Amino acid sequence: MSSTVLLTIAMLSVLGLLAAVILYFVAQKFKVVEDPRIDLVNEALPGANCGGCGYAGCRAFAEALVKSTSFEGLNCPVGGADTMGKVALILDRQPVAVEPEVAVVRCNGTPDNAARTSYYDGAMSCRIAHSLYGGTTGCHYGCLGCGDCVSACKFDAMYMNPVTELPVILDDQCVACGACVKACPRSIIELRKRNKKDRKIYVSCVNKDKGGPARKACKVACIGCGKCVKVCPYDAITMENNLAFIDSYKCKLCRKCVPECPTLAILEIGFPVKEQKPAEAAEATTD
Amino acid sequence: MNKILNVSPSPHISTPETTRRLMYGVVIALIPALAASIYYFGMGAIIVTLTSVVSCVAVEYLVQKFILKTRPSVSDGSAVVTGLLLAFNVPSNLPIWIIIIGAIISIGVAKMTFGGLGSNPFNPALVGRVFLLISFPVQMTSWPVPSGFRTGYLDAVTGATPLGVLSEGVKAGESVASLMEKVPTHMQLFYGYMGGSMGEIAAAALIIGGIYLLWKKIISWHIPVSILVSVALFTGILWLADPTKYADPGFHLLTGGIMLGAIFMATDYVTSPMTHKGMIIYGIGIGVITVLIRTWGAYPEGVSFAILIMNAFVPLLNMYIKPKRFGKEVKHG
Amino acid sequence: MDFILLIISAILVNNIVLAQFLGVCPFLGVSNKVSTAIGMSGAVTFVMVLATMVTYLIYTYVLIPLGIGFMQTIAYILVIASLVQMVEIILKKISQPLYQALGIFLPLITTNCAVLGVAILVIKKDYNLVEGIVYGAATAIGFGLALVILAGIREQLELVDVPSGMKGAPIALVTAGILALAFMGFAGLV
Amino acid sequence: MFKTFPKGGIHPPENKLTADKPIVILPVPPQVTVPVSQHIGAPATPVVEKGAAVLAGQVIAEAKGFVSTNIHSPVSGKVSKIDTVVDTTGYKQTAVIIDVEGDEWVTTVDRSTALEKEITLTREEIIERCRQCGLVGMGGATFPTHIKLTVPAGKSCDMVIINGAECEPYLTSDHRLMLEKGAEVLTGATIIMKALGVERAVVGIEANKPDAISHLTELAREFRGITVQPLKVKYPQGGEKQLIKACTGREVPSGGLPIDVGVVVQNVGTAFAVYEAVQKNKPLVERVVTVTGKSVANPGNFLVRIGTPVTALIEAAGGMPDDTGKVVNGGPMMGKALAITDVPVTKGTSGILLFPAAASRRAEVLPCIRCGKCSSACAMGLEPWLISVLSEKGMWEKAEKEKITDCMECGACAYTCPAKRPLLDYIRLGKSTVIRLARERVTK
Amino acid sequence: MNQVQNFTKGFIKENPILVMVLGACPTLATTSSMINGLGMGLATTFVLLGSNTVVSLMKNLIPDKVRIPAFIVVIATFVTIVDLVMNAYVPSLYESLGIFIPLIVVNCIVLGRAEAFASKNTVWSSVVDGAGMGLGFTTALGVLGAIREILGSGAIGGFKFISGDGILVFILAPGAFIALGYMIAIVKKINKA
Amino acid sequence: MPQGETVTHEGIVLKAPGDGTADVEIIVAEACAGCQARSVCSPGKSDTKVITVKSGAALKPGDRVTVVMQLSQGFRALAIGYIIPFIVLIAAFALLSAAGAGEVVAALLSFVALGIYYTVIWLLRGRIEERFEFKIKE
Amino acid sequence: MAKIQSSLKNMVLSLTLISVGASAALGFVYEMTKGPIELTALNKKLDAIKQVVPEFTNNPNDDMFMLPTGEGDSLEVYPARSGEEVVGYAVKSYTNNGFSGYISFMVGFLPDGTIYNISVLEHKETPGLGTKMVPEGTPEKPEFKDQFKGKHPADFPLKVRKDGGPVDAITAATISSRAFCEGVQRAYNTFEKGGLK
Ligand SMILES: Cc1cc2nc3c(=O)[nH]c(=O)nc-3n(C[C@H](O)[C@H](O)[C@H](O)COP(=O)(O)O)c2cc1C
Ligand SMILES: Cc1cc2nc3c(=O)[nH]c(=O)nc-3n(C[C@H](O)[C@H](O)[C@H](O)COP(=O)(O)O)c2cc1C
Ligand SMILES: Cc1cc2nc3c(=O)[nH]c(=O)nc-3n(C[C@H](O)[C@H](O)[C@H](O)COP(=O)(O)O)c2cc1C
Ligand SMILES: Cc1cc2nc3c(=O)[nH]c(=O)nc-3n(C[C@H](O)[C@H](O)[C@H](O)CO)c2cc1C
Ligand code: SF4
Ligand code: SF4
Ligand code: SF4
Ligand code: SF4
Ligand code: FES
Repeated sequence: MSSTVLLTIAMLSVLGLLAAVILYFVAQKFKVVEDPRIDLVNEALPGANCGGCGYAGCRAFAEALVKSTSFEGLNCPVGGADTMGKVALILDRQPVAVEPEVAVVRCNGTPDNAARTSYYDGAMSCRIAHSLYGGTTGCHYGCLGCGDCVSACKFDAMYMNPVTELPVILDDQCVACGACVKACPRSIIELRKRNKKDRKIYVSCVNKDKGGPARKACKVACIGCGKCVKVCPYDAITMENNLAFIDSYKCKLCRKCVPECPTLAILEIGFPVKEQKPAEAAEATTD
Repeated sequence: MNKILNVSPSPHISTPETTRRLMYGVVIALIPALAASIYYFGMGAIIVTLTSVVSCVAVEYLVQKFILKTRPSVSDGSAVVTGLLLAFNVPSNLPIWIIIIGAIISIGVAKMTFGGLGSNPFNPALVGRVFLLISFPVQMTSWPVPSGFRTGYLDAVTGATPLGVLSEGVKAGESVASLMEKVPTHMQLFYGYMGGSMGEIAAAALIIGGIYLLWKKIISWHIPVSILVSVALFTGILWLADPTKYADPGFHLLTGGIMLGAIFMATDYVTSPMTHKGMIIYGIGIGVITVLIRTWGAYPEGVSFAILIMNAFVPLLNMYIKPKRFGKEVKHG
Repeated sequence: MDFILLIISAILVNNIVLAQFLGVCPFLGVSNKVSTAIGMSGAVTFVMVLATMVTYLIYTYVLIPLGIGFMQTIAYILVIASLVQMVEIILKKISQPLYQALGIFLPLITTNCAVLGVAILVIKKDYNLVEGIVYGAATAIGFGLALVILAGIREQLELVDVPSGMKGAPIALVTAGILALAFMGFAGLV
Repeated sequence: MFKTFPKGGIHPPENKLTADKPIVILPVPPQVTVPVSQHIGAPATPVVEKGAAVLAGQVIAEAKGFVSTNIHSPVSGKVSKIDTVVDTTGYKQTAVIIDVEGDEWVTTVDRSTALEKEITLTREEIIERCRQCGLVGMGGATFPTHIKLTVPAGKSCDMVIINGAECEPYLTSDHRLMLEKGAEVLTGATIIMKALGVERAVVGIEANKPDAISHLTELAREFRGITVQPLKVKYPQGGEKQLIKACTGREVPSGGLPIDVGVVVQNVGTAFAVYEAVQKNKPLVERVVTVTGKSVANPGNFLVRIGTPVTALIEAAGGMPDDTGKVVNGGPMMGKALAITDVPVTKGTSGILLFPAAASRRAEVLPCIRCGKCSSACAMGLEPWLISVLSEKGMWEKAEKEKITDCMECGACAYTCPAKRPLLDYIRLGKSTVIRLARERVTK
Repeated sequence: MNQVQNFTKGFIKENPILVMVLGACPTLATTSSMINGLGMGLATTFVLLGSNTVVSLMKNLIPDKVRIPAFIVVIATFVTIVDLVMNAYVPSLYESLGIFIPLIVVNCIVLGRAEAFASKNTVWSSVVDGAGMGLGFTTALGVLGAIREILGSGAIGGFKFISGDGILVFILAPGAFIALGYMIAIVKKINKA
Repeated sequence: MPQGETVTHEGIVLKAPGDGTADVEIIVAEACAGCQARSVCSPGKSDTKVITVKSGAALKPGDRVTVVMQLSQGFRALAIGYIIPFIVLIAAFALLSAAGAGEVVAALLSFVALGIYYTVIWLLRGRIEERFEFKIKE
Repeated sequence: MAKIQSSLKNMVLSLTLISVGASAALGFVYEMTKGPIELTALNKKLDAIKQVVPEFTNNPNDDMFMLPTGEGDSLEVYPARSGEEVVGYAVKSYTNNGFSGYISFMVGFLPDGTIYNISVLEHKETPGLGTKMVPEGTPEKPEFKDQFKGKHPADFPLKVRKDGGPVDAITAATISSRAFCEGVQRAYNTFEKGGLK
C-alpha cells in the first residue's frame, strides 16, 4: 500500500515541480497582460457587435475602454448612458454625459410629392442605383428607395414603407449606431439629438438645387428661400447650397420655422396635433 | 410623351437560358433511364419516382414556407431533379416511408439547411441516398431483379447486384472468371438487365441522356469523361495485373452507379468545381475513390461516397484552381 | 503491423474527428479560414508526435515500472501542457520575429482532446513506439485533412446566405456530419 | 482566316436591323444642348456668354487640364443659356444651349466632300489639330484622341489597330461608315500611323460584315501598310484587349494599356473624325448614330449634330413606338439606359436603341447555381460569380485579389447567367469601390 | 446574481455545450444512448463540483502564475478518481465511455469554470455554479442521447418501443454531428426569443 | 498593393521609441473568432502577444492599429517552427531505428537532434529574421 | 486573505503542496479501487467463460494455457472442470475480417468438440447489423448465434449459405456472419489440433 502512495506522491511532486519551473519561465516571458476588467466591461456591453462605437466589436471596444484614460469620445450608442454608467462603475471613473441620438430620414419624396420619371430595374442596391443615374424622380438628391439603410440596420429599427417608398425609422428601436448613415450613398440619414417624447423638427430634404428645379422635382423640397433662417430665434438654422439645415443641438423646438416654410419641407413630429398639420408628417410619426 | 422608362445598368439583354430550363433539361435527359426502369421494374419504379419527387418538392415548399419563411421557389425545378435522382439511387421496392425520410434528408438537411438552391456543398440526392444506405442497409440492398413490366411493388423478387456478386465472391476467394459466369453479360449490362438501384442500371439509356445534356450544353464533357476514363484506367491496370482477382474495366463501367453518377450527379453545378481543370481533378478523384472502395472497401459500390467526398474538396479546388486570367500582371505605380 | 494500413486507417477510415470525435473544439473553432487551418494542422502534427513520443516513454519506462499506471492521465496532461509551452519558449528564445510571425498567424496550440487522446490511445492500442509515432502523425494528418476541408467549405459558405439560425457552430456541425457520412464510404479499407 | 481571342466570349443574337440602311443626314434641330463634358477627364470651361452669337465649328468651351478637350458649337445661332441639364449619363452637368439660326460655319472648315489623301501636316501638327478639333474616341470610351496619339516616354508603338469590330448587337454606325466613307477612314488610319510614327495598321472587322471586309480590303491596296483582318463574330471582339490579342497575339498585361504592348487602338469613327479634322480642319461636331429597335418604324443610321435631342432622332426613325419600355444610349450590352429621352446626343453616342416593354424588364433573380457559365463567358478570365458576391458582401480585399479591377464591364457574364444574377451591377460597384480604396491607400 | 440564477444559467442561457459549444467531443461520442450520455454528464459534473470546490477553497493559496498547472493538477486528480471508481463499480458504463473519461481533464468547461468562476468566487457559489453547469451539461447530453436513441434505435433508456431498427445513422458518427447541430440551432432560437 | 493574402490583427501600440519601429500588443483572436467560448477558454487568456513592427507613421502608445503580415511569412514561420522540426524528429528516429538503436535510445537521440536543429536555427536567426516583417495598416 | 505573490519560491511551494495533496488522495483511491477493478476484470472473463461452457467448479483463469493456432499465433484456452472431470473448454478466438475488422470471441466446446455456446467479447460492427451476432436468443425467438449451439463443426461446416454452408447469415450482414464463422473455425481448429478432443 504505502509504496504506491509514496511513489505517487514522489512522481507528482517531481512533475509538479517541473511544471512550476517551466511555467515560471513562461510567466516571465509571456506577460499575462489581459486585464480582467476587460471581461467585466465586455459583459456589461450589449454584445451587439454593431460597430456603432467605432470599434471592431464589443470586445474591442471593451479593451479600448479599459486602456483609455477617460471616456472622452468613447460611447456605446446601443447601451447608452446606462451601459456607460455600468462601465464607469467597473473602471471606477466618471462617465461622460453623451446626449442620446436618433436617426432621421431627411427625404419626403413620396410618389405623391415627387413624381416618378423612371423605373429602376437594376440590382436592389441604392449604391448601384446611385452610381447609375440621378434616380427615379427629377430629384437627384433624394431617396433611391432600394433600402441599403434598412439592410444595414442591425437592430430592426428600419423598414421600407411600400406606400411612401421611403425608409421609416422606429424611434424606440433605433440606438443611433449610425450604420444606416454610412450605408446611404446620398447622405440622407442624419443622427440627431433625441428630444423628449421623441419630438423632432427637421428639414426633410437634402436637395441642393435652386428653388425652381427643386420645386419642380418635388413638391415638398427645400427651395432655399431662407425664411426659416430669418425666423429662428436661436440661430439653429443655416443655409448652404440652397438647402436649410436645423442643428438639433441648437434647436429648442419652438416650432416657429415650421409654418414659415412655403413647401412644408420642415417637419415637426411628436407634437400634439395642431391646426394645419400636413398629412405626410403624421404618417411619418405614427410608424 | 412622358413615358416612365425602365432604367437598369447594362447589359440590357440576356440569354434565354434560365435555371428552370436547365433543370427541366436534366429532367428530360433522365426520361430514357426512367423509361428503362419502368420497363424492367414496373410499378415499383413508378411509385418510387412519384413518391420521391412529390416529397422532395413538398419538403422544399414546407421548409421555405414555414421554417425559413422565405418565398417558396420550388418552381425552379431543382427539387424535381433531386427527387428524380434520389429515386434513381434507391431500389425500386423501397418502402414509401423510407423514401420520405430520404427526401427530408436530401432537401431538408442537405439543401435547405445551407440556404437552398446554390448553397449546398454536398449533392443533396446523394446525401439522401447515403443516409438511407447506412440507416436502412437491409432495405437499401435488397435489389429487385429486373423482369418485364410488373405491377407488384414491395413483393419483388430480390437478388444481388453484379458488383455485389463480385465483391462477395472475391472476398469468399472465388476467381473472377467463375464469378463472371454468375453475372449478366456485358451486353445485358449495357441494356440494363441487372439488379441495382432503380435508375442506375440502363447504361444505354443514361448515355442517351448524357448525349442530350452535352448537346444542349447543359453539362460539359470534363467531369463525366474524366470519371469514366480514370475508372477505366485504374481498373484496367488492376485487371491486367491480376485478372483472376479484378474484373475488367468494361464490367466496372457498366455496373453500379458509375454512369448515373458520372453523367448526372457528379455534374451537379452547385457541388462541382467551376473551372475545367478543377473538373478534371474532381473527376479523377471520383474515379479513383470509386475503384478504391469497390475493390478494397467494405461496400461493393462506391460512386456515391466518392462523389460526396470529392464534393467536400470542391471549395478548395475552386479556391486554388483559377481560370487563366487575361494578361500577366505588371508592376507599376 | 502494416504501416500503410495504419496510416490509411488513421486518416480516412477512423478519422480522429469524423469517426472518433476527438479534437472537435478546434475543428469547429479554427476552421474559418483555410490558411489558418493549414497552419494549425502543421503545428498540431509536430506537437502530436512529440507528445506521443514523450508520453510513451514516460508511461512505459517510468509509470509502469513504478507500478503507478493509473497516474497516466495526470502525468500526461502535465507533460503535454509543459511541452507545448516549452516549444513556445524555445521558439521565442531563438528568434523574436519568428515567434511573432507564428503568434500572429496561429492561435495558441492548446492541449486539446486530440493530443491527449492520441497519447492515451497509443497505450490503449498496445502500440510500440514506432507504431505510436506513425499513428500520431497519421492521426494529425487526418485531423488536418478534416480541418482544411471544413475550412474550405466554410469559406465558401461565407458567400451564400445560410439561414441565420444555422450560422456558426450548427452549420459546421451539420457539414461535419455529412462529411462523416461520406467518409463512412472508406469503411473496410483496412 | 477569322481570328479571335482565346478565351470566353458570347454570341448574342446580332439583330443588325440597320446594316443596309445608308447614312441619312439629319436636319439641324431648332435648338441644341451641348454639354461641356462629353469625354473622359475634366469638363471643358464654357467660353461663351449667354446671348453670344456662335458659328458652327467655333470653340464654345475650352479644355481644362491635361485630360480634357475642346467643345465646339455644332450649329450657328445664339447662346440661349448656360445651365445644368441631365445628359445621357443620367447626371446633371453644365451645358451650353444654343438657339439655331441658319447653318453658318467658321470659315477655316473645309466642308467639301472631296477625298483628300495627301497628308501635309507633321506629326506634332496632327496631334495639335486633333486637340484643337476636340477629337475623342468614338468607340465608347470618349478618351481624348490627342493624348492617345502621344506615346508616353519610355513606351514605344509599332502598330495601329482600327477597331471596326462593332461587336455590339443592333449597332451599325461603324459598319455604314466603313462602307460609305471607307477611303476617308483609311486615310484617317494613315494619319494616325503618321502621328504615331508606325508603319503598320490593321483594320479588324467582324465576319458578319462581309461587305465592309471586302470593300476595305479592296481600298487598302492603295494604302501603304494597312491590312484588313476579318474576325470571328464573338462578343466582345471589339474590346481593346481582345482585339489586340486577336490581331497580334499580344496580351495586354493586367492593369496595363495597349501601349504596353506597342499598340494603339482607334475606332473607325475616330479614324474618320481624324481624317476630317486633319484634312478638312473640321472639329468634331457631328457623328453617325444608329437608331434601332425591333418595333421602331424606320430604323436607320443618321449623321447628326452633337447636341441634337435624342427625341429628334427617335422622331426621325418614325417616332417612339407605344410599347417602348426602355431607351438605351448605345448597344444592348454596354449602352446606358436613359431615364428621360430629352437629352442631347454627345460625342460618344453611337446608337439609340428602343426596347419594347416586354423585353425591357429584367427577369427574376435566382440564386447562383455555380454553373460556371459566367466564368466561361468572361474574356478576361475572371470569375464573375465570385467577384460579384464578394462585392455584394463588401469583401473588398478579396475582390481586389480576384482581380475585380480587370473587368472591362462587357456584360458577357450577366448576359449568360441562367439565374439572371445582376452580376455586372455588383461587379461595377465592387470595381469602383476597390479602385477608390486603392487610391486612398496610395495617398495615405 | 442570486444562487438560483447561478444554478439555472447552466441549463439554457449559458449551457456549456448548447450555447458555448464546449466539450463537444464527449458530447458527440457518448450520446449514442441516453444512459451513456447521462453517465458521461454525471462524471463530468462530479469533476466539476470537486474542482470548483477545491479551487475556490485554495484560490488565495495559489500564486497567479501557476494557477493553470495547479488547476490542472486538481482537475486531473478528480478525473483519475472518477476513472478508478467507475472502472471498479460501473464497469460496463466505464467501458462504453472509454477514453472520454480521462479526457474530461481537457474539457474546457472544467478548466474554464475553475478559471473564470471558482478562482474568483466563494466556495458555496462555486459549488452551485459547478452543479448548475455540470447538470446543464448532463441534461444536454441526456436529451441528445435520448433523441439519438429514439431516432437511431427506436428505444429510450435501452427500452425498445418499436420492433426492428431505427434510423441507424443517428447512433453513428454522422448522426451525432447532425443532431447536435440542429439542437444548437434550436437552443439559439430559444435563447433569442 | 495587394500581394497575396495577408494576416491581420488588431492591436494597441505599447511603445513607440520613434526610430521607425513600434511595439504593438496584439490580440490573437482571429482564428478563434468563431469560438463562442473565448471568455472561458483559459489557455487562450494569456494569448496577447507583443509584436515589433516597422512603421513610418507617427504612432503613440495607446493607438489602435492593424498589424499586417504576408500570409507567406506565416507559412514560412510555420515551416521553421513546426514542420521542419517535425521532419527532423521523425527522420532522426527512423534513421536511428533503422541503424538498430532501441526505441528508448532512438527516441532520446532524436530529441537531441531536435535540440541541434533548434541550435542551428538559433545560429542562423539573423538570416531568418530578415524575412519577417510586420507592417501597420492605415 | 491576501493573494500569494508569484515568486519562484511560492510557486514551487504551492505547486508541490498541491501535488502532494493530490497524489495522496489519488494513491488512497487507487488502493481502494484496486481490488474491485481486478475483480471486475476477472469476473468479466469468468462470466464469458460461464456463458459458453457447462457448470464448473474450478477457476478456469488459473488453469489457462495457450495453444498454437497453426497460423503462427496462439489462443488462450480455459479448461472448465466440475471436480476433476473436464466439462468443457473455452477458447478465446478472434477474426480480423469483420465488417470493421477485429472481433474476439469466447467459444465453448464440450470435450468432444461440440460447440456449447459462443460469446462475443469485443467488436466494432455496425449497430443494428453486425451487432446482431451478440445477443442470446430464446427458444421462441432464436438469434443468429443460437444456430451454432450443439453443432459439431465436423458435420456442421462453418460456412454461410452463400458460401455453400448451412449457416443462415444475419440479414444484410453476411460479412459479419462470415467473420463469425471464421472465428469459430479458428477456435475449433486450435482445439482440434491441440488434441483436446
Ligand atoms: C466590351 C467592349 C466592347 C467594345 N466593342 C467595341 C466595338 O465593337 N467597336 C469599337 O470601336 N470599340 C469597341 N470598344 C471600345 C474599345 O475597347 C476601344 O476603347 C476603342 O476601340 C478605342 O478606340 P477609340 O479611342 O477610337 O474609341 C469596346 C470596348 C469594350 C470594353
Ligand atoms: C485549438 C484551439 C481551441 C481553442 N478553443 C478555445 C475555446 O474553446 N475557448 C476559448 O476561449 N478560446 C479558445 N481558443 C483560444 C485562442 O487561443 C485565442 O487566443 C483566444 O480566443 C483569444 O481570446 P482573447 O480575446 O480572450 O484573448 C482556442 C484556440 C485553439 C488553438
Ligand atoms: C452502414 C452499413 C453498415 C454495414 N455494416 C455491416 C456489418 O456490420 N456487418 C456486415 O456483415 N455487413 C454490413 N453492411 C453490409 C455490407 O456492406 C454488405 O452489403 C453485406 O454484408 C452484404 O451481405 P448480404 O448479402 O447479407 O446483403 C453494412 C452496410 C451498411 C450500408
Ligand atoms: C446538370 C445538373 C445535375 C444535377 N444533379 C443533381 C444531383 O445529382 N443531385 C441533386 O440533388 N440535384 C441535382 N441537380 C439539381 C440541383 O442543381 C441541386 O438540387 C442543387 O444542388 C441544389 O442546390 C442537378 C442539376 C443540374 C443542372
Ligand atoms: S436606424 Fe440607423 S442608427 Fe438607428 S439602429 Fe438602425 S442603423 Fe443604427
Ligand atoms: S435613405 Fe439612402 S440608403 Fe436608405 S433607401 Fe433611401 S437612398 Fe437608400
Ligand atoms: S463584365 Fe467583367 S466579369 Fe463580366 S464577363 Fe465582362 S469582363 Fe468578365
Ligand atoms: S452564370 Fe450565373 S448561375 Fe452560373 S455561375 Fe455565373 S452567376 Fe452563378
Ligand atoms: S472537447 Fe474540446 S476538443 Fe474535444
